[in-house]
Order: sequence, then structure tokens, then C-alpha cells
Amino acid sequence: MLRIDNLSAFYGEAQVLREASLEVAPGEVVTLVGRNGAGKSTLLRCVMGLHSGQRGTISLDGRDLTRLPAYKRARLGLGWVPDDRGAYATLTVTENLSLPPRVGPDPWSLERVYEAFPALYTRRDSPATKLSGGEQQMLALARVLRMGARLLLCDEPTEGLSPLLVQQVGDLLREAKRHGVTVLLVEQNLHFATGVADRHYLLAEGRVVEAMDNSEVRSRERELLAYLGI
Amino acid sequence: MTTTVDSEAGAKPGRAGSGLVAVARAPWWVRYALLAVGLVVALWLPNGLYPAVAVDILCWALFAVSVDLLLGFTGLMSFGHAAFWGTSAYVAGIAAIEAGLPFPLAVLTGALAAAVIAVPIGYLAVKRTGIYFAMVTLAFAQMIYYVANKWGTVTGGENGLQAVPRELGGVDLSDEYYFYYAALPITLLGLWAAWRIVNSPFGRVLVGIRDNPARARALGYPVHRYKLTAFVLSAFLAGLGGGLYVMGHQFVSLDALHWTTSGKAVIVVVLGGMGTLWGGVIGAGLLVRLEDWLSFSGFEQIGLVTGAIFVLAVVLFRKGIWGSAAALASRWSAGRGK
Amino acid sequence: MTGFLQHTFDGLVNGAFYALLALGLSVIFGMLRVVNFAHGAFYMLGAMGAYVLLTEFGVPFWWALVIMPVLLGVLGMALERAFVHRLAQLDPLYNFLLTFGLTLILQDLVKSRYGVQSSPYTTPAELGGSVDLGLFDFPTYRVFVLVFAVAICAGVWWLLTHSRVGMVVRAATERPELTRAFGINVGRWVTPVFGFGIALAGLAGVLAAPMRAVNPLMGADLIIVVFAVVVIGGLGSIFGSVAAGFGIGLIQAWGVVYLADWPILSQTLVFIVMAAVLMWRPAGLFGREEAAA
Amino acid sequence: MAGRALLSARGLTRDFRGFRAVDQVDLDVAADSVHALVGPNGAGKTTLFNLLTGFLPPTAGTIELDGRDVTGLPPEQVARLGVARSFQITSLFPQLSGREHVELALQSPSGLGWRFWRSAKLMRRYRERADELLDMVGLAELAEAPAEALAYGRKRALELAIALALDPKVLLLDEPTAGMGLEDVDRTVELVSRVRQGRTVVMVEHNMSVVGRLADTVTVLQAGKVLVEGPYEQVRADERVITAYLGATDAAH
Amino acid sequence: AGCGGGGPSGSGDSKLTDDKVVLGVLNDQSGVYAELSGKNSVKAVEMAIADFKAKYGDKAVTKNISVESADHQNKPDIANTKAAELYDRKGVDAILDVPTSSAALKVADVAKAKKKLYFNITGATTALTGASCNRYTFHYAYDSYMLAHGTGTQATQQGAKNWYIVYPDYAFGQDMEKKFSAAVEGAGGKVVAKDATPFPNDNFSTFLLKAPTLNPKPDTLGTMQAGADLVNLVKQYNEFKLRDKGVGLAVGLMFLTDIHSLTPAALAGTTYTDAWYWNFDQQNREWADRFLAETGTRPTFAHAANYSAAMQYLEAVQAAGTDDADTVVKGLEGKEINDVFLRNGKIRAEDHRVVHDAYLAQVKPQAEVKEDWDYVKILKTIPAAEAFAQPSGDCKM
Ligand SMILES: Nc1ncnc2c1ncn2[C@@H]1O[C@H](COP(=O)(O)OP(=O)(O)OP(=O)(O)O)[C@@H](O)[C@H]1O
Ligand SMILES: Nc1ncnc2c1ncn2[C@@H]1O[C@H](COP(=O)(O)OP(=O)(O)OP(=O)(O)O)[C@@H](O)[C@H]1O
Ligand SMILES: [Mg+2]
Ligand SMILES: [Mg+2]
Repeated sequence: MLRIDNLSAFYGEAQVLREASLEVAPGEVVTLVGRNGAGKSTLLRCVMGLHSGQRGTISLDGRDLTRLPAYKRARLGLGWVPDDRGAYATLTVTENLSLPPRVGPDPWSLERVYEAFPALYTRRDSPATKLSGGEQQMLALARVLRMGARLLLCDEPTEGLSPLLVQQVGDLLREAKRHGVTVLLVEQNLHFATGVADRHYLLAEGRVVEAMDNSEVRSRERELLAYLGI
Repeated sequence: MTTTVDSEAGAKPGRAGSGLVAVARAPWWVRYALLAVGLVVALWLPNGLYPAVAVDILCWALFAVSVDLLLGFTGLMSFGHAAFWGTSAYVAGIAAIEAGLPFPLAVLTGALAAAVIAVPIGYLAVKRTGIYFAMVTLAFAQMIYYVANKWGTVTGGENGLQAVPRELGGVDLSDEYYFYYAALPITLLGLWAAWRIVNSPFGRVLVGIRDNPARARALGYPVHRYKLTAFVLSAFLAGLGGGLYVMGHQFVSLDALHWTTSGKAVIVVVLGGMGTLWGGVIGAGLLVRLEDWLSFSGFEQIGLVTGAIFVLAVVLFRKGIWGSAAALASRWSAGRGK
Repeated sequence: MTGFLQHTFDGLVNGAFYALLALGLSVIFGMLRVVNFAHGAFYMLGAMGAYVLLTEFGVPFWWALVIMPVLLGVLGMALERAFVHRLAQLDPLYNFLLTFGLTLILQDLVKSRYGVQSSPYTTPAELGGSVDLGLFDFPTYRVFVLVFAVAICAGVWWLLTHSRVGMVVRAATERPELTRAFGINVGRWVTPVFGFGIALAGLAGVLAAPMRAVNPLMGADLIIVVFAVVVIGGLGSIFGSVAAGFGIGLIQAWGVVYLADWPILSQTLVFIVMAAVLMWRPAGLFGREEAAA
Repeated sequence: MAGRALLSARGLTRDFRGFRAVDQVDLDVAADSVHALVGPNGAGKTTLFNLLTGFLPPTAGTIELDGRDVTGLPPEQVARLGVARSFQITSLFPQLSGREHVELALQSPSGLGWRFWRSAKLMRRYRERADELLDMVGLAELAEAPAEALAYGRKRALELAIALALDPKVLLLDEPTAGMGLEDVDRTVELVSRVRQGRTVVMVEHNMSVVGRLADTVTVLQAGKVLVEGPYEQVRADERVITAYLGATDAAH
Repeated sequence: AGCGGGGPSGSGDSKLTDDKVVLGVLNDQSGVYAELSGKNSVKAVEMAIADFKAKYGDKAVTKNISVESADHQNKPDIANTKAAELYDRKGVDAILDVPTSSAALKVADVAKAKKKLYFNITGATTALTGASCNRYTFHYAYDSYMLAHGTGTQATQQGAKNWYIVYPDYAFGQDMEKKFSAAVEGAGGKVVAKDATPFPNDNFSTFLLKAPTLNPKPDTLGTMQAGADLVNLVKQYNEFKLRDKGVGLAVGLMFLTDIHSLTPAALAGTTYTDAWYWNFDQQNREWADRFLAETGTRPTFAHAANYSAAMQYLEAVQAAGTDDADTVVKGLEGKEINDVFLRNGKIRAEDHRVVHDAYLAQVKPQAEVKEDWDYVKILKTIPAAEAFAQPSGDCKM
């Protein structure tokens, strides 16, 4: 579904992605793991069309996205959960949830969101940046679900969530997958990652250094942790 | 206490990295060479320009630097600095007329008066940041304007304060040319003070406050009090400029307090380069010279020209003259370093 | 008593101008985070435009009331495209400075074409008389201004709170990138809102033409008072700005009458009120305040 | 442990426009202990931090630091009294380098910051200590980079360094390991256990393994109220905590 | 005239200090006074030079006469620099015009310091011939006394008995109000009430609402407002239909350009004092026609006064045979003059006030306006002796 070929990205002179290539098949959940600063977030931003200063091609369902502005990419069914959660200070929670237009076949209704995240319901009229960190994280996730995106780009969606909620998010992603949604997930938590994902890419210094499946990750967990650590 | 909106201010205008720091990091000989060139130009100025215009440049340089001290290094854009410039001008003028103070003392008195009124205004204004601060200072300055206008018995109303004596221990300073050299040391002192403030531990704290006030508070810095102090210091410097201005023209009128004067000071700073300190000096030189030229040119739309320059500067040339030069220089030296 | 009511009514009429101007300022600020210094200049353009339409094209007041806001709205949109949006991602101060520069330019352009002398503009004949308001008569035109302004303010408030526009534009201004990532074409929303705010200023200008001196500087000092008004009401709060607009109109009218012996007070009343509000509620009477930081 | 209470709160309450985020919380943080605050998202942990550090005035209740009433003091004074904090959502000076951050923090108690007539070179006296602290959190090589160019995990580390630079009696850490890679988490745990000597640490943390390794006492908040308080093992086994916070699987993890 | 400014040091047979006479027009070319005087005043001065050359031909003291001009934007600080620059750098022998009191006074200071002549035309402050007078400064045309006294006295004599006076609350307005009230009461009228209005102000309704309710009810509203404030006031005066309610309007300070911008219809019946009117008599009209041909517009009193001042200065130089300032001043002092602007004119030696006839004018009803700019009829000529105040005694040359 998503295909990235030889993607390089720069911040000014500094190169943070070096000819990274990867592929995500429809209905797959794929994670991107790597150390802090490896370039994971940057890769997602490139896919979303929010990073200027990149080289390489990105295509969705065989269609080249490279020249498309971000809003058109979104309308093709891309949904992004930014790493900073992207809560709007000037919008209430409900407004945050009502803002994105529907872009896919199966958008969540407001009721469904509130059912899944009761905390958001209690805070529905308060400005989104007044939410607690974890609540903002829920909001960011709920917001793309409201769009009904076909391909979710989630940047560390479990960061700052309580263990209980982490499990819930895992359930959510699995459920989305059952409905045919494709997910590209950036995740630090290997345990969580293996729980929801089919395959994994290891990113180091802007390069995709390895692609693994779940069993491989489990069997090499120690080695990987060490690798991610060093 | 600031609001959400305030703290969202985003990128601050004065990027210290663009100008001051670049020069400060330039090799010592570059810095001294620049200083030397600056001094030579300052000493030569009234020979190349009409002396009265040269004196104006001195006053405006101080004024601009005082505005930049707040704008570039504290992130507070005062759109009401005319209040301090004008107040000092009036007080200095009155001190010279009524008490017969020699001019440096009169200027000092004026600057102190500016600092004094900056305390209550600043106390209220620093409660807001960003764009609110600009609007609040603007409004307070306008209030002072009204008061001065009304208080004609003291300020001379719209006739202004006329025939301000300019004297210094019997030396005849009636000639602008000599007055320029009398005013120069005061200006240089003021500029040096601004430089010192920016490059002091205090200045570093200000930059921190500018970038993230909440963090600064968590580090134990009383943000409001720092801002207020910076505000008062800046008002004092603006007051030095205003005091010299009244001495230079030997009179002052309500124009000195009008918001257009505040606006002009900001224009000068933007033109020269925000957050660069010395940019203000260059901007002052250019704008004063330009206005002088325009008023003889027969071209009537002076606002059109200054406005257009300003719009262009803001849209295309945000670093201003000094900032752009510094950026060029640092790119050049970086290129050479490779 | 009649006197008091008369002055009260008069204050409201005067406040109507503050309210309309503050409304436009707040719409632009609330949506785009731009404090439009040129708001007073656009007010002036509205009035000058009405004058030009009348004298050069024979267009009467009623048409001017429609044409000028539309024209200025278009001009506003052009300016937004040309300049304002370029600075949108920087500190809001840049746009403040930009519009300050625009003010100088607009004023001077009009000045060079029409001079600084005030231009004549008379009350439309239909509104020339006076209305009996029970206890006293009042010029019809002033009654019209008041009613019209209240209707506009209410309409705009309704529009912004009951439609998607407000929400989308606020989002687009706060985080344009993210908003784009949600499939929203940011430029398409933001530009018209800016134009709309400018149109409101133009509308106030046309309304002012029959009762105030029409000249290139008519908005220059007014804008500062309007700034004080929005600081009092809470910048960006639509309701707050309108309420403060009318409130300041009232206070000024009363001040002039009842503080006649302290002219220095009555003339600086707005600023005194502003100082008091800053002490007591720095975010303005209706502004949102966050305690932290 | 269980020494005298260095920081304590009584009946602490905070409302936001009719919403009660912190509700009648009594808290005693023993001197020289590591006290963890956990709880579901939105339980009021950060708000409690904001109350304790003066960033928010409480609606009701009192706060005492070392026997002194500090209720309602502004944050800078609370900081002066020896309470340092990190922010959950990274809060740095984007344009300053890591070293400048730490120097600024080190200078804070000295009053040097008021000297507008002295040279900034005076701040060099803090350089050595600043580099030491940066080294401690693993930022030695990045000392010169402006904070905005650091990756998220590094920013968290820098937050920690500047909090430490204040040499506080009480260190409040809001999710210090959130967003960190494993190695950094380990380093942070190790670091906290090192700096806790002679200090009191209060931390909000969702990572239960971190809590387990560090905390002497754990307070679980839920909906603004204290749900359970006690040693880690006991809290983790508590049924109420498992249903409200940990969930079935993770409790075992 | 060179930089030294000392005595004559002529070259060749010319007694001029520097072989040339330069007149400087320093005024507002872009602001509120731009239409009232502005660039067309420069034209008027050029006309004077041309006329002077035509009159004396080869006998002229020099053929080298020119005009320099500068825009002071109504900012006294700019006026200060410009004036000094005109004298020093442009070799100007006499500066003319200078509207805005603060600028006018400032330039007087400069003239005194540089010992060069200065004819103020468009400044209204009586301080120029009072405490701030000096040997080199002459005050032409009008001043606040002439305005206030003319209208106050004359309108009262013409039947206005009960006055309600509103004045802008700043020095000029306060000063006007004092003079005006004194004039009204001196002529047997009564000031029922007076109110200071904020300045600047765009809403006068409070005062207009109040006017008809006063007791006794005033028959005339005397306004000391100027410029845009005046326009605001008059518009609102009409809006509140005060004329229909029996309250007439008298204006302290009004120029032809104000009537033009308010339209005669808005002001019909309003009285004010004018220093000169272009359609007053044949002589004026002829000059006005020439001016129209030069500039495309009708002259205001300021244009005529600039012409007159330039002419009289040149005549004085011609008579003295030198442009040495002190000599020329001596020649001017006490001189009695009649020209297109000055009727029964005299330059008072004591304070350098140039006195002349002034006129009580009334705006014509729209129906009687037959020609552009011909908006008023002159009700009465105020003789020179009455039009201006006696020397105040404050003036120490
Ligand atoms: N605005 C920026 N300017 C300069 N460099 C940047 C900027 N943003 C990120 N970088 C650099 O780009 C590199 C990759 O950053 P990125 O945010 O993509 O990493 P990441 O893998 O998402 O890390 P983390 O796990 O910490 O979120 C880092 O080295 C970072 O320092
Ligand atoms: N300034 C505020 N205005 C309104 N509501 C607020 C404000 N700050 C916090 N809240 C609300 O108070 C509740 C507690 O928030 P807090 O940030 O303390 O939670 P937390 O326990 O730190 O959660 P997390 O683990 O997600 O960070 C939340 O529901 C939040 O929405
Ligand atoms: Mg990342
Ligand atoms: Mg929290």
C-alpha cells in the first residue's frame, strides 16, 4: 500500500534520513523502531508531506505522492498522530474531534470516540491543551479515527499513557487492523510493538538497517534491546 | 501571569543568534575593527552631515537601542516608548529652563524621570506579553500624550517647550557642530551601557525569559521583576536619547510623545535588525538621513516611503541590515572554515 | 433624567463604532492571531471610499454601505495573500509591524490623492430627520447606526459560534501544518476571514462618513482607543470586544458630562479603565486566562 | 525510611471552571525518600505538581515545605526554597545550548542574574559544574547544540540536568522517562538513584518498572483523589489499582 | 547671505552679502496645512519675485533671486533642522510661512540665533509678538486674537447675545476661549456656558445635546475647534439640527479650505473672521485670477500673505540696497504698506506685528454660491487698528 524508496531528508545541512526504503502492505501493522534521534518522526512527516528538504519517492497504492500537498495526501486516506500530540489550544476537545473532515470509508462517530475514551467525554468542552498529557494523547489518536483514515501514521501513540490505556490502545489498533486499516507505527516499547504489529523495521542513523517479523523480534529481543540501547 | 495566547507567541522576533552572538563570536580583531570604524564614523559625522542631523542621529540611535533592548533581548515590543523619550525631553527641558541645570545634568534628570514613570507603566504592562504588551504600552503612551496636551501650563501645550537653554560651564554650545561633540560622549556611554546590559548575567536571564518564561520561573527567576527591571532600564536609555533630543533642538513639542514617534523607533530597529543592538544605530542613521533628504526633495509622501521601506523590511528583510550582514559574515566564515 | 438617558443613548451610538471596529479586530485576531494595526486605516478607507463613490460616481450611501465593505474585503484578501500569510508562522509581532507599515502607506496614498482636508459627506436624506424616542428626540441617523451595528455584531457572533468557519480558521491559524495534515486547505479558509474583518472596518467607516469628519487621518488615533477597548474586553473574545466597545462608549459619554470638572480624567478614562482591568484581570474582562506560567 | 515529612499537603484542591482536577489530597513526602505518583491519565498528577510548585494557586488546602507554609507562593519563590521540577511536556529555551541552560540554572540562586552592570563572562565560573551535569545525563557531546535541535529523548535528559543544577531539596520529576529509549531509561533510573542521596524526589511515572526500581512510597491518584498509598509491592498488588490503572496484563509484566 | 551672518562684505559693486537673495518657504506640504498654504505658497512667492523683477528690471538690487522650500510636516523638530539648514546651507535670507504654533515659535528661535529674517504667516500664536518675539521675526496675516476678537466682538454687535462656547482642551483652544469670551462680554453679550472638549474628538454630541437645554437658551454656539474637529462639530451640529432649534454658529478659526471641505451648505449663515478674501474687491480678484492661472486653484489668505511678505521683503532690500538683516529690519519697522494683501497695513516697531484690515465673513447659503470657492460674503471690514491687540508689553526685542 505504502512504498518508500530511497528517502533522504535534511534539516538544513544535516541529513537525518539516508536512502531509507520500506513497504507496508494493505491491512498490515508495521512498526518502525530505533533509538532517539534515529529519524523515525521525520520519516512520518515526510510521508505526510510536512517536511521540506527531502529526496526520494513515496507512493500510496502505486500513486506517487511526492508532489502532493499535505491536505491532498490526507484526503487520500492518510491519518497522522503527531509525536507532540498536536492539540489545538484554541479549540475545545469536541472541536478538535470535529475538525478533520472524513476521508475514509469508516470514520468513527463522536459517540463511539467518547465511549472508547470516557476521559475525553468529561473534558469535552475544555480547551485541548488544558488536558493532561495522556488525555491529549488519546485525543490525537481519536482524532484520526474520526477521519476514518485507511493508513494511520502513529508517532509513539502510547507515550505517557497509563498501562491500562496502553493495553486499550493496543486493542484499538488491533481492531482497526481487523477493519482493514493499515498502520505504520513508531514505537519505543518493543513489548507493545510485538503485541500489535506484523513486521518491524529497524531504523538507525537514518537508514533502514533491518526488517524483521514478530517471531524474529521475540527471539532476538535481548540483542535488539541492546542494539537499541547502544 | 500570562494567558495561553501569550505563551503561544511562537518564534520570537529577535533571534539573538543572528546578530549579536555572531559578532561576539567573530575574531577579536574583527570586533575591534568594527568598533574602531564605528568610532571614526561617529567622530567624523558632523563634518559629513549637517550637524543638526548628526545630533538627531545620536538621539535616535539611543532611542532605537533602548527599544531593541526590550524587543530583541526580552521579547517585549514596546509600542509606547515615546512616553519615555518624550517625558525625559520635557523634564530635561524644564530642568534646564527652570533650574538652569547644565545640559548633561538636565539630560540625566530627564532620563531618571523616564525611568520613574516606567515603573508603574511597566508594572502593569509586563503582566502581558507579545502583542498585548505592544498594545498596552501604546495605550499608556497615548494616555501620557493626552495628559501632556492637557497640562499646557507645564508643557507649553501644542506650542511646545521653547528656548531651552543648552549650556555647560560657560562653554558656548549654541553651534550644533560643537554640541554634537558634547553629546557624543553621553551617547557612547548610553550605547555602552546597553551593550553591557545585554552581555551581562542579567542579559542572559532576559534571553531565557524571552524564550520560555515558565521555565525561567521554575528555575527560580522572578520573571515579572526581571522584565520590569529591563523595562525601566530601557526607559532610562530612551530617556537619555529624549534628553539629548530636547537639548539638540532646544525645544520639545507634543510630537515627541505621539504614537507615531514610538512607531518610528520600532521602524528604526526593524530596519537595523532586531536583536542586534547595533542595528538600531545603523537604522537611526539611515532613517534620519532619509527623512532629512525627503523633506527637501519636494516629494510629499514621506509616510509612503517609510511605510513601504518598513513593509519591505518586515516581509523580505526581517533580519534588518545588521542582522543580514552578520548572517552573511558568519556564512562566509563558516564556508571558509570548511 | 432625560438628560441622562440622552447621554446614555448617545454613548451607545458612539460605542457602536468602537464595537464594530473591535469586532473586526477581534475576528481577525481570534482567527488569525494578527493584530491589525491598519484597522483604523481601513475604517478611513471605508469612509473615504463612500465619499469618492458619491462624488465621482454618484453612488448613494445605501450602495456604498454594500460596495465599500466588499471592495475592502477583497483588498484585505489580496493583502493577506500578498503579505500577511507570509508572516503567519512568525511571531505575531511581525504582522503587527506589517500592518503598521501598511497604515502609513494607505494614509499617505489617500492623502496624496485627496489631501488631508476633510471631505464633505452628508446624511442620506431618508435618515436626515429625527426620531421621537419617547422622552427625547434623537437624530434618525444615529438611531440607525445603533440598530445596524447591534444587528451586525449579533450576526457575526452567531456566525462564528454556530458554524464550522470559526473552528477551522482557528485551527488553521494555530497549527497550519497539522491542519493541512487533516486534509484542510488552510489558505482557502484563512484569507476570506481576514477579508471579512477588514470589511467590518470598512463598514464602520461608511457608517461614520455622514456624521464624522472624513479625512485620511480619521482612523489614526481612533485605532489606539480601539486597542484599549479590546484589551479591556479581552482580545479575541468576540463577545468581550463588542461589550467593551459599547461599554467604553457609555463610559466616555458619561465621563464627559459628569466628570466635566476633571477633564484630564474624562479624556483619559479609557486608559484608566484599561489600567484597572490589567491590574484586576490581565486577560481582559472576557478573555480566557490560564493561571500557569 | 519514613522520616519526617519534608513536603506535605493538606486538603489540597484545585478546580478548573467547575471541574475538580485535584480533590482533597493529603500527601506527605518523607525526607530523603523517592515518592512516586501514579494514576490514570487525567488523574491530576501534573496538576498536583503545579500546585506544589506554585504554578497554580490551590482552590483550597495548604502546602508545607519543611514546616513552612508555602501555599500560594509564586513558582520562582518555591524554586528558591529548594523545589525544582521538570515538565511533562518538554519546556526548554529553544535557542540556548545545553550548557547555557545549565549555567542559567546554576546561576539562579546566586543573585548574579541581577547584575546588569557586570560582564556575562562571570558566568564562566559555572562552566565546569555545568559540563559535569551534562555529562551525568549523557549530553556531554551535545553541550553546544541549541535545545531545539535535540531529539526528544535528549530534551528530556536536559530537563533533568537543569532541575539537578538547582541542587534542590525536593526534586519533582514529571514523567522523566517518557519518550526515552531503553538505554536512556536505564540511565535515568541510575541517575535518579544517584542524585537521590540527600534529596527528596517526587516523580510521576507510568513506567511501572521504573517506579518499582526507585520508589519507596507510591501514591495512586484517581480522579483527583488519593486511591491507595503504600510501598510499591503492596500498591501493585492492590485490586483497585489493577482495575483502575494497571490493567490485567501489565500488572504481571 | 553666508554662514558668518556678520556685516555686509559684498563683492564687486553689489552690496549683497553673497550676490543673491534667497527666500525660503518652510511649511507643511503634506499635512493639514498643505492646502491652506503648502506648495502653492511657494508659487505665490515665485509670483512675487517675478513681479519684483518686472517692476525694477535692471534697477533691481540683484537679478539673482530665488526660492527654496522645505516640508516641515508640522513637526517642530523638523522645522528646527530645516530652518537652520535653509539659513546655513541654502543661503536663505528670509524664511516665510511656517504653520503650526510650535514650529512657528521654534523657527523664531532659529531666526534669532542665526540673525536672519523670518516672516511668520500661518502661525496663530500671539506669543510670536509677545514673550517669544525677537528682532528678526515678523508676524503677518492673522493670530488668535484677531480671530477671537473679530468674531466675538463683531458677531455680538451683529445681534448674537447669548453664547455657548465650546473649545478644544489644549493651549490654543483655552487661549482662544479666553479671548473670545472677553470679546463677547466686551461687546455686551453674555457667555451662558462654556465647555472644554476633548482633543482630538470625533463626537461632540454631548455638547450639542446640552446646548438647547441651557438657561437662558443660547442663540449662538461659538466653537474654537479647528481642522478635523471643526468638521466633526459642524457635521454633528447639523445632524442635531441646532440651527432649526434657534442656535446659530460662529467659528473662531476657519479657513476657506474648511468651508470647501464641509460644503457651504453645511455652514450657511456661519460667521467667522478672515484675514483676506480673494473675491473681496477688484484688486484681490485680479490677483486671484493670476493665481488661478498659475496653480489651478483660488488663493487662500495665506497665499496672498506669502506673496505680500515676499514682496515687502524684496522692496525693503531694494530700498536698503543691501540684504544685511539688521539694515533690512530697520527699514521694515514702522513701515506703512498697502498692497494686495495688506490694507492699511503697518509693521509695528514695538513687537513686529503686521497689522492690517480684517474681515467679518459669513458663509453664503448654497443658493447664492455661483462660483467654486466663492463661498462667503464679507459682512464688515474690521479696521486695522481694532483687528489686532495692542502690543502686549511682553515683547522685549
Ligand atoms: N527542527 C530540527 N532542526 C534540526 N535538527 C532536527 C530538527 N528536528 C529533528 N532534528 C534532528 O533530526 C534527527 C532525527 O529526528 P527525529 O525527530 O526524526 O528522531 P526520532 O527518531 O523521532 O527521535 P525520538 O525517538 O527522540 O522522537 C535528530 O538527530 C534531531 O536532532
Ligand atoms: N489548566 C487547566 N484547565 C482546565 N483543565 C485542566 C487544566 N489542567 C489540567 N486540567 C484537567 O485536570 C485533569 C488532571 O490533569 P493532569 O494534567 O493533572 O493529569 P495527569 O494526572 O498528569 O495525567 P497524565 O498522566 O495524562 O499526564 C485533567 O482532566 C485535565 O484535563
Ligand atoms: Mg520522534
Ligand atoms: Mg501529567
